[in-house]
Formats: sequence, structure tokens, C-alpha cells
Amino acid sequence: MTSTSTAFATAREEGRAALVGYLPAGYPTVEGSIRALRTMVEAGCDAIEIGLPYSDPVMDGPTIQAAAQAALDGGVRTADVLRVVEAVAETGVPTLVMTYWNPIERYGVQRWAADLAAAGGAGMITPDITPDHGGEWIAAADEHDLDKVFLVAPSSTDERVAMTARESRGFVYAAAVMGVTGARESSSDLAGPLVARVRAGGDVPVAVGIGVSTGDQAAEVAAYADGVIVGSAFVRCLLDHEGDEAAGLDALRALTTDLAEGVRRARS
Amino acid sequence: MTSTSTAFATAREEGRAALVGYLPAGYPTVEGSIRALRTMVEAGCDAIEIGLPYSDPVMDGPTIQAAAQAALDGGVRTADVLRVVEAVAETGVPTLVMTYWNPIERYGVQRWAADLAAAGGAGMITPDITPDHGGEWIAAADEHDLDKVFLVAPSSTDERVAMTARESRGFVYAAAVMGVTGARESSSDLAGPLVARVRAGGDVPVAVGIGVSTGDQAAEVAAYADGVIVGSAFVRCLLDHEGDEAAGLDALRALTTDLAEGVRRARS
Amino acid sequence: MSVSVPSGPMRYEADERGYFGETWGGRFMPEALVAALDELTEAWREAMADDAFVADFERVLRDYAGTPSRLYHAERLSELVGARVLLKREDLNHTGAHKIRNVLGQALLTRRMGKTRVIAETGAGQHGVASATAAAWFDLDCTVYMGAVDTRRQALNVARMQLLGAKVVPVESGSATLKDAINEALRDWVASVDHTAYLFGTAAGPHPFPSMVRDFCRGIGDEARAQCLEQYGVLPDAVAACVGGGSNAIGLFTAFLEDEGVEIHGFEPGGDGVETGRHAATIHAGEAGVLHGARTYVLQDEDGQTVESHSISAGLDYPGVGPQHSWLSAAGRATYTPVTDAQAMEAMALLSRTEGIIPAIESAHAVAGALDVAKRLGQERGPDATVLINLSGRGDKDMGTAIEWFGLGDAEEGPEADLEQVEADAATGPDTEAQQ
Amino acid sequence: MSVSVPSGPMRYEADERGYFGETWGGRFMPEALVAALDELTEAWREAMADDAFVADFERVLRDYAGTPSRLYHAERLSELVGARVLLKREDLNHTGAHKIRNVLGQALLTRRMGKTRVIAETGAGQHGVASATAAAWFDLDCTVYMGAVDTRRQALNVARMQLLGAKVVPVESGSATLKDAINEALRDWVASVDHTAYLFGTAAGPHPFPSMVRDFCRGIGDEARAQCLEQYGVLPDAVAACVGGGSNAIGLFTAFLEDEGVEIHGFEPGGDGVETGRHAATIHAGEAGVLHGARTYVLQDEDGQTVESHSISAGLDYPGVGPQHSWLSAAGRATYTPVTDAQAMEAMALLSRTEGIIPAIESAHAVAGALDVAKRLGQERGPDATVLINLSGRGDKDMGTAIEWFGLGDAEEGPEADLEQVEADAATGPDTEAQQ
Ligand SMILES: Cc1ncc(COP(=O)(O)O)c(C=O)c1O
Ligand SMILES: Cc1ncc(COP(=O)(O)O)c(C=O)c1O
Repeated sequence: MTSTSTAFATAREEGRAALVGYLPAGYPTVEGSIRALRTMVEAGCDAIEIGLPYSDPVMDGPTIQAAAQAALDGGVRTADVLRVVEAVAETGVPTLVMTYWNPIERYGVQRWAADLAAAGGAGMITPDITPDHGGEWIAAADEHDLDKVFLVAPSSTDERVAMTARESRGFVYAAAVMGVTGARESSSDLAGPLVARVRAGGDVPVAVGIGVSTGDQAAEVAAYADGVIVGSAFVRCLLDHEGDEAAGLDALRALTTDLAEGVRRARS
Repeated sequence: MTSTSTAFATAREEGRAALVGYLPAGYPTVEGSIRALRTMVEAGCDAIEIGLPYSDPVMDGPTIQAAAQAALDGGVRTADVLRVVEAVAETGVPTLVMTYWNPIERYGVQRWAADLAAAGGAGMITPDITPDHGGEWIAAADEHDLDKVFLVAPSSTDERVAMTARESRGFVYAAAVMGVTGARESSSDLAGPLVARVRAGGDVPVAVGIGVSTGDQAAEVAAYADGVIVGSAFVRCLLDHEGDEAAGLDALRALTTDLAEGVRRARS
Repeated sequence: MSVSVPSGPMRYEADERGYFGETWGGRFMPEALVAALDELTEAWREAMADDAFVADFERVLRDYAGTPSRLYHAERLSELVGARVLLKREDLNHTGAHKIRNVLGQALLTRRMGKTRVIAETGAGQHGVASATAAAWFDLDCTVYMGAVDTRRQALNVARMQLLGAKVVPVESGSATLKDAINEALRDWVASVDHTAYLFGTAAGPHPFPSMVRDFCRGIGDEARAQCLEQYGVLPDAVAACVGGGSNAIGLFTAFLEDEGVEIHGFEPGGDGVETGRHAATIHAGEAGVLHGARTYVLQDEDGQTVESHSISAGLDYPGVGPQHSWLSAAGRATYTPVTDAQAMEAMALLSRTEGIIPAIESAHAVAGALDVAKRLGQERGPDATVLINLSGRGDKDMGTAIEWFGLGDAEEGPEADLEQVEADAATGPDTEAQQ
Repeated sequence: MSVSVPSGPMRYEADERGYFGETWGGRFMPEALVAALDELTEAWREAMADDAFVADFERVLRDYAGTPSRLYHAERLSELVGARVLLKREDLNHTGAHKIRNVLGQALLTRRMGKTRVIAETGAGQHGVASATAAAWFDLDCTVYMGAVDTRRQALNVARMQLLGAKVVPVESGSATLKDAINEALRDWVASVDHTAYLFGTAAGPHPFPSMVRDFCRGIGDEARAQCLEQYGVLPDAVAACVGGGSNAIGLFTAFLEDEGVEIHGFEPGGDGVETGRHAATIHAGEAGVLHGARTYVLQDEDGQTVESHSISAGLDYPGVGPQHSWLSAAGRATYTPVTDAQAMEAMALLSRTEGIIPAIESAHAVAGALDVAKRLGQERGPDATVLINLSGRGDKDMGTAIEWFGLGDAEEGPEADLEQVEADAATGPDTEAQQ
């Protein structure tokens, strides 16, 4: 597997930001989520985050919660997530897992790192683990050469931003607003300064997430960040076309195209 | 008006106990209660108690409560009671009012005594006034030459029995059981000794009430008391034939006859 | 009414026969109960003179009921009205009201008299629950009479009593509410008096209940007076309590009767407003009469029939009142003022929002009335003017009523009433006093 | 797990980073909250070292909440089990449970930190009502998150919070119960953390909550230990509390951790019985994991998904537990034993009937378990053996459940269950212990 940073490097070479797309595994079904994620790859995502559905997702807004809960109700298991990773990573796009901590602890951190690596996963985004409480994960990731994507927030102190930048690999996930996931009308004033603070802490790429749902917003964010992370807006494409897979995939494709154009028109 | 003691004297001369019958005024109607009470007089009651229906009758059992409540619901007023007294007293039988205290206090004790006397009433039985708290009534009764019938109970001390006997006029009402009004299967062991205690306190007649409903019971009581008081059993005759006055009066007549025989066969 | 009423310390006490001011109170009762009432009077007098009994009573109050209840300075409320508002926290007593004092006193006396069973009447269930509690603690049999209308309305309190081991008897007679429950309890007592004590729920009824219940409740005022002196170095300018039968009020007032500078205020349930006839403001709007064994103010019609009372607060919904209050009113020592349902509910919301204390609706009547007194005194005497309110009980039992009144309980909708307005309104001038 | 766990007085404390015994607790939280948690940790540490804060806290506890709560000798219960049973009467605190201590501490800290708004999660509503109360008292804005299933079941508590001025937000996500309310409150906090404090309801969650909530609740044990020594001249042989999240239990236990002769017993909600899978006996039957920010025992499936818990007692119905309890269990200092719904309800009836105290069903778990401990200790050490139980709250809120369980509330019918039997059963030998 390759670190996600290669995708950011490519984008940088192209003079643009990378587009990182998120969907939870198992929604609407395991196979359906694979087809959806592959559609996003085909339509222009530079990297993929695959959510591991969890019963107590404190950082997720209602859209992602709804899809993840449906996936759980549909019986998705941790092992299924690896299957989705494998199927997406096959496309060659860097593929990360985004997950709360307990399922990983339960799976066994070492075993998880090994299996994730074996499935071709690039690494992991950990919304409820910070580097200072992530020792076990950091060790396992390092051993298996996996990306460790930690989050920074507008409320993070400079010291913590620097520490997080230092401990992250692949990229740093900058939460653009104080709040949970979910599409928002306008991107936040807090994001730009936050990105700058991360850059001051090291040269790991910084992707900004939380709230982006249109190409214009993506363009705005792409003006100052190395990557634009979009989650809820993709999920909404599927939720809005529940029961009609083709329509859902069309919507995903259209949105990805729009966003991919957005990250490209930013700097022009 | 004459004191009820004349009725007891007459009975004593005939070698028997007196039969005292009770009905509340105004049940089923004012006129109906007059016809009922006159029927009881005709069939052999030696004295009559007319109940003044009251909202909070603590000494009454369910039977009398039901009739009194119906009378109140029918709109009976204190003045109506005087009308019933007058109509019954006309028959020549000593006619008392049995009443809780508040309606009298409200009417005006002096005015009540005067009006009761004017209606031909013989006096009053006061279930919630004892002589030691009955000063105003005693004064008014004495002024208007009315009977003051107070109660004694098995629980009364000898001292209080003597005091009550002393302060009563007409007769003393001996509550035969510890309990409220209502027909009972067997008359109480407590009554005999209680009557004896009253007799020890003075020569006012003693009538026993509470619980008598048959000629046999009346005979039993008549064996040791100067009078037998019957209330709930008469009321029941009317309640059992609600809406059929003739049947109710027949039942009253039959019961009175039975009881009157009872008080006569006692000493034979 | 008579020149022989004593003056000085005994002026407000009942005489030997239970009359206050020669007229009020007494014992208008069936002879069948006189022996029991005499026995009770005797036992109560002896007990109050017996240091061991008094010590036992104080111990059970302290260790079990949690007295002395705190005297609490309601600072936010004080600021709103411009005077010092003190709350006597009877709501923190075991079972949530002052009533536990009375039942523990009577149950202790029952044990002393060697009786093994107690009966009690109850309206909404507060006194019934308290009685069942005391009976459980003293291991006595317990039967509670409760109007059938009330047993259906207050299934929760019925359950409480049953859980505590009491038998609850629904009373169908009359209006099937509190006064009929009293009648029925008296009927039971006539038949069971040899082994049964009647735990009467308020400072009303025949002698010795008004004086005895007062003695068992007077800790409220004795404690509050000492606490006020100790904590603030002054006596209050006014004391206030709600008046149903009058036990919490007389329990508070007694300590202050001889303090001539202390205004004494009783607040009666004004229901929809005295002028509507739907109220229970017995002293304010009733006439002298005899009810449940005592001469006192009674809500009655022209013929002396008891009239149904109305109050949003079940504990105040009684057409009579303790005779000592009638005397205190007639003698001019205490002032009794009606507080409407609406005023009481507003005070309930106000106290909840400003102090985090949800009062019983009964107690909210006292709060509503007392705040107006406090505003007046604050204007006259400045912010150190002190008004001491007996917070006789907590409001948990009243949430059903509050839900209906304010439209609460639905989290999706939020409250219907504008509770924000309550604080703003409270800061304006006296209103209940002005309305009288 | 590690040799560097300190011994001696610090052995049971968390380290700087919030780990108990190096493994339990910690802070598994979004970075967005770390600054707030750091700020809170700092403020709490400073406050606890500041005499003025501690004095303020003690004053509000005493004057407003009514502490110290009594230590009460339950004599009839003691006789039944053959050992001295002492009850710490937290049920007499303002709002009826130990929870007021925690919220007053956190609200005082909120004010000290200059924040103007508080949020809280609540299950059945107890912590929500306590939080709304503290917010009213300190004049703070208050929003309470409550599972939508719970807002419908507990309209009375929703109304209470609204009356106290709080906004209640129904949470529809997940199972729409307590754990989802916590998730939603955390989501609010992520967005509002600059002016908002999260009043967490139990000694669980991310560091510093487990230690901070313990500090605010430890008055329970500190008071009880001093009261026991003063009133009986001995330490108890055992102390007992129910364990939901664990705040009342840790509040009691802390004072006794260094008293090696004192047995420490936590009683967990055994629901229908641990073997049925329908329970909330987290320590007894859960596995180590991370929930709501702390590593602790968690009820979870093979994939680490939280499993729904079950208990008749809403306040104990939580699939996690405070991490210090996990450590006390792992370290062998305290014993955690499940008590079934049926055992708890029987203890509820028993305490009601013998002592006139209706306990919260939560607290009834402690009573049920502790009585068995008392029977054993009584047999081993004689009738002076002393078991101190934290009566964490009163049962008024639980009457609905009691009505269903025992078939109470209908005065015409009387209780369905044979409550007479309860006392007889209680006199027989240990049973919950035997069942484990
Ligand atoms: C809390 C509370 N306060 C007051 C009262 C009224 O009773 P009293 O007037 O006897 O104090 C009641 C009666 O139930 C009550 O529950
Ligand atoms: C009375 C009572 N006891 C105990 C608990 C359980 O909480 P904890 O385990 O935090 O003490 C609750 C929770 O609502 C409660 O209300």
C-alpha cells in the first residue's frame, strides 16, 4: 500500500487540492457500498475514507449516523469493512478507514493493523483518538507502515496542532468548524487559520473537512488547503435515492464531478 | 307539645317498651316523608325522630346517608323539616328532630327552638352534641320546654353516663354497639349493661338504638330498655321500593307492625 | 365575644375544653368518641410534660424525618422583590412536607397509649402517605380513608400507601372527597376506638386535635425563629404560610404569636377568585359554624350545609379550617388573605426558575402571598426587611397539575405558557395585596 | 498490567492523563474537545486547591442541598438481618438523590470558568432535573439531551426540567436512550465548547470527569465515615452502593479505600438475570473496551459495538461504568455483584414496609445486595457487625414501575403481589450472594 500523501503529492503537482471522499461501509449493502465508492473513484476522488459503522458515533451528524445505523441494522461486521477496503484499494486510490476506537480495540489493534495493511488499506483516520492517547495505534501503524490521520480543530492549541502534525502520517484532518459532520451552507472562517497553523507545525498535507457539499465550497477550501474532505454530501446522494441504486450512483458521480472541478478551479 | 317521656310512661304502663321510629325528612320528597312517617305512627310507633339531612353525617351508616343525600339532592331545606314535624306532631305522637349541630347553629339556636316548639316538636336528638358542649342548646330547650335527647355509648364513663342522664330530657339514647347506624344481625352485648348504667344515673327513660331491624331484635332489646329505636331498617323499606310509594308504605307498615309486636312480646 | 378570654401568653391557647377565645374549637362530637378524645387529651398532656417523650419525639424527627429543616436565604428571589426572603425548607423533610412531624408525633403517642392500629383520612394522599410512613416505622396497622374520586385521581399516592403496607379504603359517600373521607374515618373510629388511634391530618377537628397537631408541628416555627435570630440577628418582619386545615401555618405562627412586631400572614386558597364562589378561602369568605367537631369558619350555605370547596391544590381544598386560625383572625393577630390558583401557579414557576426549588402548590400559595408582603415591606423598610415563608412541601406530587396548567412535558413542543415572563412579572409591584 | 501503578494512598487515583491502574479511563475523545477538557481539568484542579471554592461548595451543599445527609440506623431492618444496618440518607437531599452534589459542584465550577450555559444528558431524567436545578440556582442557561424514547416515558421529568427553566431536546438517534443522549450532548459540546460546560451525570466519561465527579460526590463517604465513627465508635464492616455509571458508589467508596478492614461492595443491575443477557451488569459481565471516552468495562458484542443494556432501574441502565470502578474491581479492592430486578423490587418493598422509606429502585439494588452481606457478617461477627448502605435516592420517581410490578394503585382491588411475604422472606438466609 501507499501512503495517502502520494495522492496529495500528485494533486500538488497538478496545482490543485486533493478530493477525499467518504462513505460508510455496508450502506446500503456491503456490495452496494463498494460500487458506490468505486463510482466516486472513477469520477475523480483522489483518496477514499471508508467509515466503519459504530453504535456510538459522537462526531457524526445525522446524515452519516443514519447511513451507518442502517448499515449496522443490515448486519455489517468489522470484517466486511476490510472487504470493502480491499475492493476499493484495488483501484489504486489510497483508501483509509475512518473509525471510532472501540471496534479496533475489540478486533485487536495489532491484528487490525496487519489485516488492514493486507487488504491494501493506506491507514486510518481516528476521530476519537488523539496522538497522546493513541500510543498503541501509533505503534501498530508504524509497524505496518500505515497512515495515521489525526484531527485538529479550531480549538486546538498551537502546541497540540504541532504535536498532531508531527504524529500524523498521510495527512492531517482539519475540522473546519466547531461541530459534527454534516453539510453546511458556507465554509468556516476558522478553517484557513487552522490550516496555516498545521503547516507551521510540519510539512504533512492538511485536508479540510466537515461541511463541504458543493463544487463552489470545495473551490473555496481548495484555495488554502491541500485537500477537501467530503462525507455527508456523498452519503446524502445515497440516502436520497434509497432503493434506486442507479440513481444513487448517478448522483454520486455528478457530485464527485462537481467537487473535482471545484478543487481544480480553486487556484485559477 | 308534650315531652316524649309521656310516650315512654304510657308504654311502661302497658308493661312494654316504646317503639321509636326514624326517617329523614324529605325522602323521597317532603310530602312523601310525611306520608311515610304518618304510616309508621298509624302502624304503632310511639314516638318519631325526624332526621334533618346534613352534608356531613359522621354518625350515619350507608343506608341513612343514602336517603339523606337523596333528600338534599332533592332540595330539602331546614324549614321543610319543620313542616314535616308539624305534620307528624299533629297525629299526637311525640315528634323529635334528630340533627347534627351545624344546621341548627346556622338557623339560630333560639329561633330554632322557638320554631320547633311552635311546630309542635317535642325536642331534639343531637348526635354530635354532648351536654358539656351543648350549653346554648340546653338553655334554648329549657326555655322552650323541649326534650334534649343526648346519647350515651358503651365507651362512656360512668361519670359521663350519669352527667348525660342528668342533662337529658325525654329519654336517653343508648347506642347499643360501638359503630354507626345500620341494621345488624344481632344486637349487642354492650347494650344491657349500658342501659343499667343510665338507670343508675337517674330515672329518665332509656331507649336503645342502632342495629335493630326485626321484631325479634326489638323484643330482645325491649327486655331491658324503655324504648327501642329503629332507623336504618325503616329507611331501607323506602330505599328498596324507590319509585313505588305504595309498596314502600306497605313495607313500612309491615315492619312497624312486626316491631310493635316485638316490643310487646318482650316481657311476656 | 367574652371578657374572660385570657390576655398575655395564654391568650391564643385553648382552654381546658378546647375553646380558643371562648368560641372557636371545642368538641362537637358523638358521645361514642368522647372517651377516646378524653383519653387522647390526657395522654397528649402527659406526654408533652414527659421529658422522655419529648426527647423521643425530637430524636425521631431528627434522625428519621431530617429536622431541623434548613432556613434558606433565597437570594435571587430576595433581589427580585427588594427584601430578604427566607424559606423554611420543610420540603426537604422525609416524605417531602411538614406533615411528617404531625404523624410521627401522633404515632409515637399511639404507641405510648398501647394502641396497635391507626386510621387516617387523606385528600390527595399526602397525609395518607405520611401516616402510612409513620405506621411502617412504628410497626402499626394502618388504614387510610380516601375519597373514591381521589383514589382514582391519585393512583400514585394510593400505590405509595400500599407499598408502605397501609390499606387504602375508597370512600364513595357524599362528594367522595376529603371531607367524606374524614366522615368515614370517624365512622371507623366510633367502632374501633378501643385499639385504634385516629391520626388526624391537620390542626382542625375536635379538641384536642387542633392543639395537639399544633404542638407536633410547632417545631417549624420554633426552629425558624431560632435560626433567623442566629443567622441574621433579627426576628423576621413577617412570617407567612399557606392555610388548608392549618397545621403548617399554626406550626409556624405559634413561635411568633407573642412577638408583636412580627406580622403573621396566612394565605388561603382563592381558587378561581373568591368572587366566583369557586374557592376554599374559609376564613376570608366563610361563616362561623361547626364542621368535623369544631366551631370555626366554614364554607356553608344558608342552611349550614357544607359547600364544596375548590382549589388547584388538593391539600388546601377543604371547606373548614383549624379553629385557632379562626380565633387568630377574629382576634386580629393574624391576617388571612386569599391567593388564586393563577397566582399560586405563577409563584410555583417563579420559585422553580429562580431558586431551583419546585414547591408544592400549597406552599406556592404562601410564596405568592408573601412576595407581595415582601415587596411592601421592602419599600417601607428597605432591603433588610425579612419575610420568612414556610415552604411546607415539595412539588413532585404536583407535576401533573403543572403539566396541565403550563402545557409542559412535551419535549418536542416545549412549554405552552411563557415561563420567561414569570420572572419579569415578579419584579413589578404588589398585586395579591392590591386585589384584596 | 504494569508495575508502575503506585501503591499506598495514590494507588486508586488516576494519573496525570486520567488513567487508573495505567489502563482504565483516559480520554478517548475528539480533538475538538481536548482544549475544553484540558481547561476543565485545570479549573477543577485549581478549584479543589482553592479554599474559597471548597468553602463555597460546602456552603451551597449545606444551605441549599441539605447536606450532610443523615446516617440512619434502620432498626427494624437490622433486627431482620441480625446485623447493624445504617442508611446514608441521600434521599433527603434537595431533588431527592446524591446527584445534586455533582451538579452543584460542576455548576459552581462553570461559574468560576466564566461560562454561561450548561448542557447535560439524562436517562430517566434524574440528572437532567438535578442539572436544571443547579442551572436555575446559578442562573445559567441549560439544555438537557434526553433519548426520545425516554422523553415520552418520563413526561413528568421533562415537565420538571421545563418548569426549572431548562430546554429539553429529545434525541432520536441510535436506540434513542441514555447513551445516545450522551452522544448528542457531546455533539452539542463540540460546537459550543467556548461558552458551554458539559455537566456529566456520573463518574464515567473522559478524564477529568471520573475523578472530578468523584470529588464532588465524595462528601457521601467522607460524611458517612465520620458519622459512623462518631455515632457508633467504629468503622463499618462493609459499605455498599449501587453502580450505574458509578457516581454514588465512588462517592461512598473513596473515603474507605484505605481502610483495609472495610469490605467494599458495588451492586450492579442484574436485570432479568445475567444469564439471560438482559442486564446491565457491566463489570460482572462486560469486557474491557472504550465507551464515551474512557476505557472501562463495556457491554459490547464481538465487534465492539455497544450492546443495549437492561435494568428495571433507568438510572442504572447504562452499558458502561466509571473507569475507577473497573480498576477497583481489577485491583481486587471492591467486589461488584449483580442484583436482579426482582431482588431489587423485593428490597424496595421491604424497606418501605419496615422503615417507611421508599427507596429509588437504583438504591434498592444496594439494599438488596447489602442485606445479604449483612446477614453473612451478622452470622460471622454478631449483631454489632455494621453495614453502611448508600441510600442514593428516593423512590417517588419510581412509583409507576412499582405499580406495574406489584399491581398497586387500585384502592378497590388492593395490591396484587403478596407484600406481606416480603418481610418473612427477608428474615431468611443470604440469597443474592449465594446465587453468584
Ligand atoms: C405541602 C403541604 N402544605 C400544606 C398543606 C395544607 O395542610 P395544612 O394547612 O394542615 O398545613 C398540605 C396538605 O396536604 C401539604 O401537602
Ligand atoms: C437515586 C439514584 N441512584 C443511583 C443512580 C445511578 O447513578 P450512579 O451510578 O452514577 O450513582 C441514579 C441515576 O439516575 C439515581 O437516580
